[in-house]
Amino acid sequence: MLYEQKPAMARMFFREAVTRAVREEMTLDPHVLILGQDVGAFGGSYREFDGLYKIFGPDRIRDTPVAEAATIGIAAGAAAAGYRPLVSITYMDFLMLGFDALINYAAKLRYKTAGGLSAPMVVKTTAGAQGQGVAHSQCIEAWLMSVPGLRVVAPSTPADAYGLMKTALRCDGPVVYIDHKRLFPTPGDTPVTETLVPFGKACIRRDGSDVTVVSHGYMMRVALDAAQIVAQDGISCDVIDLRSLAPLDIDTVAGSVERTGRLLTLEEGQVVCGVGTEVAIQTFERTGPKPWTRIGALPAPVSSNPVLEAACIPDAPRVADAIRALLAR
Amino acid sequence: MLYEQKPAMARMFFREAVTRAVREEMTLDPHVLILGQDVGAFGGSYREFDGLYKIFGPDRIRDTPVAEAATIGIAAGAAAAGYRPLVSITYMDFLMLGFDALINYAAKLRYKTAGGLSAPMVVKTTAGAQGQGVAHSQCIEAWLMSVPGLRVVAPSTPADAYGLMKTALRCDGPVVYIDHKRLFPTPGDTPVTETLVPFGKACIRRDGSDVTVVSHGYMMRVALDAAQIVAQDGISCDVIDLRSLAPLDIDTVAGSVERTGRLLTLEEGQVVCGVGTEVAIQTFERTGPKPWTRIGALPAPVSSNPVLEAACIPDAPRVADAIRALLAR
Amino acid sequence: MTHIDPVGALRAMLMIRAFEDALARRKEHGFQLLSSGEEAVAVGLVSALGTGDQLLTGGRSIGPALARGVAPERVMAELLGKSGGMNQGRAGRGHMSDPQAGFFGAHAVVGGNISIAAGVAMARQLDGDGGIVAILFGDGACGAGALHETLNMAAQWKLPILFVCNNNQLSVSTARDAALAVANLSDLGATFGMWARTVDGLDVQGVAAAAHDAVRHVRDGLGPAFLECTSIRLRSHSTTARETRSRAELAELQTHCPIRRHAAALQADGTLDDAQLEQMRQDAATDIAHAMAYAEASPYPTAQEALRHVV
Amino acid sequence: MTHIDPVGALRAMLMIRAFEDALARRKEHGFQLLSSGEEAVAVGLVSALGTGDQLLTGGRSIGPALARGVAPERVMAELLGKSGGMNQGRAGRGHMSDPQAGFFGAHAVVGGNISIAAGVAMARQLDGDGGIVAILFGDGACGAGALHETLNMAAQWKLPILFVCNNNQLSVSTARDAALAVANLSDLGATFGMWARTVDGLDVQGVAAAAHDAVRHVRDGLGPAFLECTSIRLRSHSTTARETRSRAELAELQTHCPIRRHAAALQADGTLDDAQLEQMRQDAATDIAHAMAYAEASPYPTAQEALRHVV
Ligand SMILES: Cc1ncc(C[n+]2csc(CCOP(=O)(O)OP(=O)(O)O)c2C)c(N)n1
Ligand SMILES: Cc1ncc(C[n+]2csc(CCOP(=O)(O)OP(=O)(O)O)c2C)c(N)n1
Ligand SMILES: [Mg+2]
Ligand SMILES: [Mg+2]
Repeated sequence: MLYEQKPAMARMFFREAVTRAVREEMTLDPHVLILGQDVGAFGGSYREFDGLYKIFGPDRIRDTPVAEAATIGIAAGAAAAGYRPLVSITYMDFLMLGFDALINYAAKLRYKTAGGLSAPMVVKTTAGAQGQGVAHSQCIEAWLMSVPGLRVVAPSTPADAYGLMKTALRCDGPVVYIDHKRLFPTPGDTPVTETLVPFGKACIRRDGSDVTVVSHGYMMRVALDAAQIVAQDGISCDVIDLRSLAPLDIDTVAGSVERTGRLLTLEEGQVVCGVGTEVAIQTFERTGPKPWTRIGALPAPVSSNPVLEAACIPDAPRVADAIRALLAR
Repeated sequence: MLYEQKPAMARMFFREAVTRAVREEMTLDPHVLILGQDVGAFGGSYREFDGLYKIFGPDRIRDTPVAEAATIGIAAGAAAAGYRPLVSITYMDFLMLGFDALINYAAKLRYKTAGGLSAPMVVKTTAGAQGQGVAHSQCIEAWLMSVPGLRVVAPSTPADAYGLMKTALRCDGPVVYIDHKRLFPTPGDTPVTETLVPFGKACIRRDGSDVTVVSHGYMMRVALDAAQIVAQDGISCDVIDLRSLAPLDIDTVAGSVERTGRLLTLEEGQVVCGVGTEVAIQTFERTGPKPWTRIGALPAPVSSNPVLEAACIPDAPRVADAIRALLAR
Repeated sequence: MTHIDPVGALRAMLMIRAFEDALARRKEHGFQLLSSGEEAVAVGLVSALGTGDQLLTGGRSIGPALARGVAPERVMAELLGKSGGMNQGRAGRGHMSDPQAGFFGAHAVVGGNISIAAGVAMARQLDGDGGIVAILFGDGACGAGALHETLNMAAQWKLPILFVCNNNQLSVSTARDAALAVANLSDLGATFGMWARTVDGLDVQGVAAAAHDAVRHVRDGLGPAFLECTSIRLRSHSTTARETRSRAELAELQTHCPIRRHAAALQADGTLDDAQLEQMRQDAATDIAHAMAYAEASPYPTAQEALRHVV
Repeated sequence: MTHIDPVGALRAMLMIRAFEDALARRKEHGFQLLSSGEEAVAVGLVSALGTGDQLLTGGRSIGPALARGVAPERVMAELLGKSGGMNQGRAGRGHMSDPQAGFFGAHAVVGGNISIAAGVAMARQLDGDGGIVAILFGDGACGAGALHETLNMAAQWKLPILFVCNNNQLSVSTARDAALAVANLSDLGATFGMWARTVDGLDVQGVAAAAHDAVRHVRDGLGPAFLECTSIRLRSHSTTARETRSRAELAELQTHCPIRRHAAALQADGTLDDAQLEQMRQDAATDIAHAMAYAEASPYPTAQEALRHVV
């Protein structure tokens, strides 16, 4: 071919990309189900299931009571018995309520049955701050990364929301799929033809040579904005979107850090025992130690107060400052 | 004085040191309570509350149903209203069931009330493997370290069990106090006079010059055994017991690493986003990067199977090998 | 026997409604969780509580806080994120508290507030000062395991706590009947041998009477009680949430408004004439205007405060 | 009308008892959770289940697994950590499973197994193949919120599940009455409108009869059922746990042993004579000796297997 063939793209909102993935998978596989609060006629808190209830009806899309623990447990049991439930947990903070079923049962099922049973389920939840206060804003994905038997993904674009959700719904074990609340109304291109995004593959969103910036989820937008800001100072950022937190794609990060020689990790959650720290140390195992800065929330709860929330959560100007400081080291 | 005065010591089992601390604090402060499964006449699963029920009775020591969530919630409410409850959660795996009250309420209470209320409570739990299988063996202290508003401690000796428990019971906010199941029957000296162990102070258990070994809880015994083994090869280990995971005493670790130039971190939990990783990177922020090895459980659930459990959990010979390999780098 | 001053009850309900209407007009501070349609529950319940008692709620806490006597200007400032709020603007919607006023606090985790309240009740019991605790939660919370665990422990320990379910028949978009397979929600308490009753939550005097009975039972050391009040939610789940009901349904609901109903009763029995009622409405609006002015004059916290009061 | 072959029931109970006695003599593999005193519950319940059904349990799972027909030698090997176990020795006490045999599995988190079972029941319902699920849990689990959440959802969705509470009146050291403020534990199901009954769990024929009624109800699509069987725990909580009861109490309990009772009834009505009974005991012992021999001959897994079947 004489020219590079680009896949045909359709523009849609992030929430629509989620809907599309779920709709396609529910159409293909009658074993895919949805369970969660207000997922039925209401279409999900972020309208991410809009229209699905009309198509698939109350047997396959079930509104649940406010009962996160049993909902995840029921999903795990149904998964072990041959179904592929998607459980919607409105806020990641409430995922804690279902940790027992997810972590003590689902994540260990394949192991404890010596491969006899497994729990192919997707727990879809939302992370991050958007004015909802101390108990509705947390990012605890780092905890999940450490659980053997769990896979964890967090898209930042509609295309990845679509492709990762599809992969998640075909996965053989439990997956925690994390959207950030602020992403739902963001638009983007998604491939017109069916396209899966594999787990364990990070994606370089911007090429650069001076510093590697690694993030995931909504903070990718902050990372790209910061890269744009420092570009004006002549600083060139390689910006990597992890997409998948477990498994982690350290090859891509290490390859970039080999080129740039510097790393900045950015996340919205706490940096202590955080995603960035793990990425950095696995990277340095390959590359040897490099100058590195980690950025995350301040070590405090996230208030719904607009001033305090903004102070707590990283933003592009602060990330840009940190990049400049890292370059100046 | 012409000679160093050593405090008078009494030899006791770890579990007795816990009992003593709780007994003393309950005697001193009528607001200290105990809540948990089988903590009353039974005296606790590990006899760590032996005899207290006779002294303090059913108002202050309350057997609870199997209801970890409400037990921690009730303790948090009582703490906010002026009491100092100690909640016993038999296995750390089931602490997840009470995460909502602990993390979404207690840890954030001081913040959200602008200092008006706080939840001075101690959640005492046991971590680690001792043949109890996939859902009774986990070590998830690293998750807790990342929660703003929580303090986390994990003694390895009777003296520290005593001193840290006393400090915990006087603390102004929620503390997670972690015993390891294998420690309860271990003996040790505790000071005869009342002695508190402050939070945020690590302790050097063995002086050495070639490598710094950092651990906590039961793995301290493994660390010391490993140090003993490699001493025969002429390798001298500085072995540090963190004792307190939040706050972390990086001064002590960094001071040691400045001297030895090498670090090995050891924990029984997962290394991914783990305690050792956090200790290492905070240390290297001070000392600059140094050769470092992290050791923890294999990335798998911990079976009750004796062969598989032993394979999964670090032991002294493997740690000794890792120390030798680190020295050979 | 009346348990509540009828005119005072109307005044309190009008004040809550005026407060929430004023708040709803402010769009700049995210969403709010309003309690229009549920005023009779808050006001009737609070009439049975004494100064030594504590009230806790779920996220939908404005009406209860105001009924309990928390200063409206401090609530308004709190909800607008201002330093003059009772929690310096950092708790905000769903988390505000004022223990000095007997309002131990809201906690927006559905079901998560219930065991906290039982803990406060345990403290009251140990203090032995006769104080009791009331915990207000929604029908949605009745699906949560935390309720079951707490009901059982409270019954077992005879904690001085009154469980009050404000059953507005909705959890976001989910109808109570679609979520809960129990005949009356108060049956959940009855199973544990508690004093249990279901009343019309649109009738402020009926709620007050039942609440007084329940509080007497609890204060007498006879163990916890469970009072279900069936009410209505006149607004959408939050000020930014999609409304799922039709205009016609909402209009029909308005005819059940507890304030309208109580005002009409007071007019019918000659307690109030039109002018007096109108005056009460205006007084409420004036009070709330003052509260709003206070809140507006109050500054936002500074970014530096983000790290205060953490540990 | 009998629901269970009385001699077969005795044989099954004797086999469980012989199995657990043999296991209790092995000290090398940590502790075990034995079910002596609860055999009638397992055997009576299982008599009502068909091949397409699934049974799930809590940690105390040996009796139920054997009653369900899981091969004793594979259970023994599993409990001793051997590769010949049904889960290659890695599940062990509290976690073993054999779905092919209709034993979907044990899960040792108290209460945590209940919602899993409801999920399996949801799968059965969607499959529409008439299969049902029985979930066995203890009195201790009745304090857990997971039970409440699951009962409600199961009732709401009319899941084909039978909740069976084996109320042995103890959770470790804590007496049922000290932990649970409910008259009958089956009331917890009744609140959600379920078929609910409490029966004597020491009477294998009574358990079987009630289980058959309950299973018919569930299989007919009438929604879940809750069967409470009051039983006794003849041994300490686990083989290494401290016993809290006196020798006299334990001796008294032995007089209620469900096996003794059933055997005596069969002797009294002339079904069995002494010699036949003795022969049945010996047969059970022989079978278990074979199971033990199989388990002993089976190797431990290798350390390398620790990383197999993780993701
Ligand atoms: C544990 C938990 N799950 C989900 C939510 C999200 N949520 C917030 S309010 C609400 C509705 C609760 O309904 P109800 O208890 O009836 O209270 P109402 O909103 O009607 O006042 C839900 C589901 C939450 N806050 N906490
Ligand atoms: C969530 C949870 N909390 C605590 C435990 C510890 N534990 C193991 S068995 C048991 C007793 C449970 O009692 P019951 O449900 O009556 O079962 P039984 O032991 O009598 O068969 C307890 C508390 C556990 N496994 N899971
Ligand atoms: Mg409601
Ligand atoms: Mg029991």
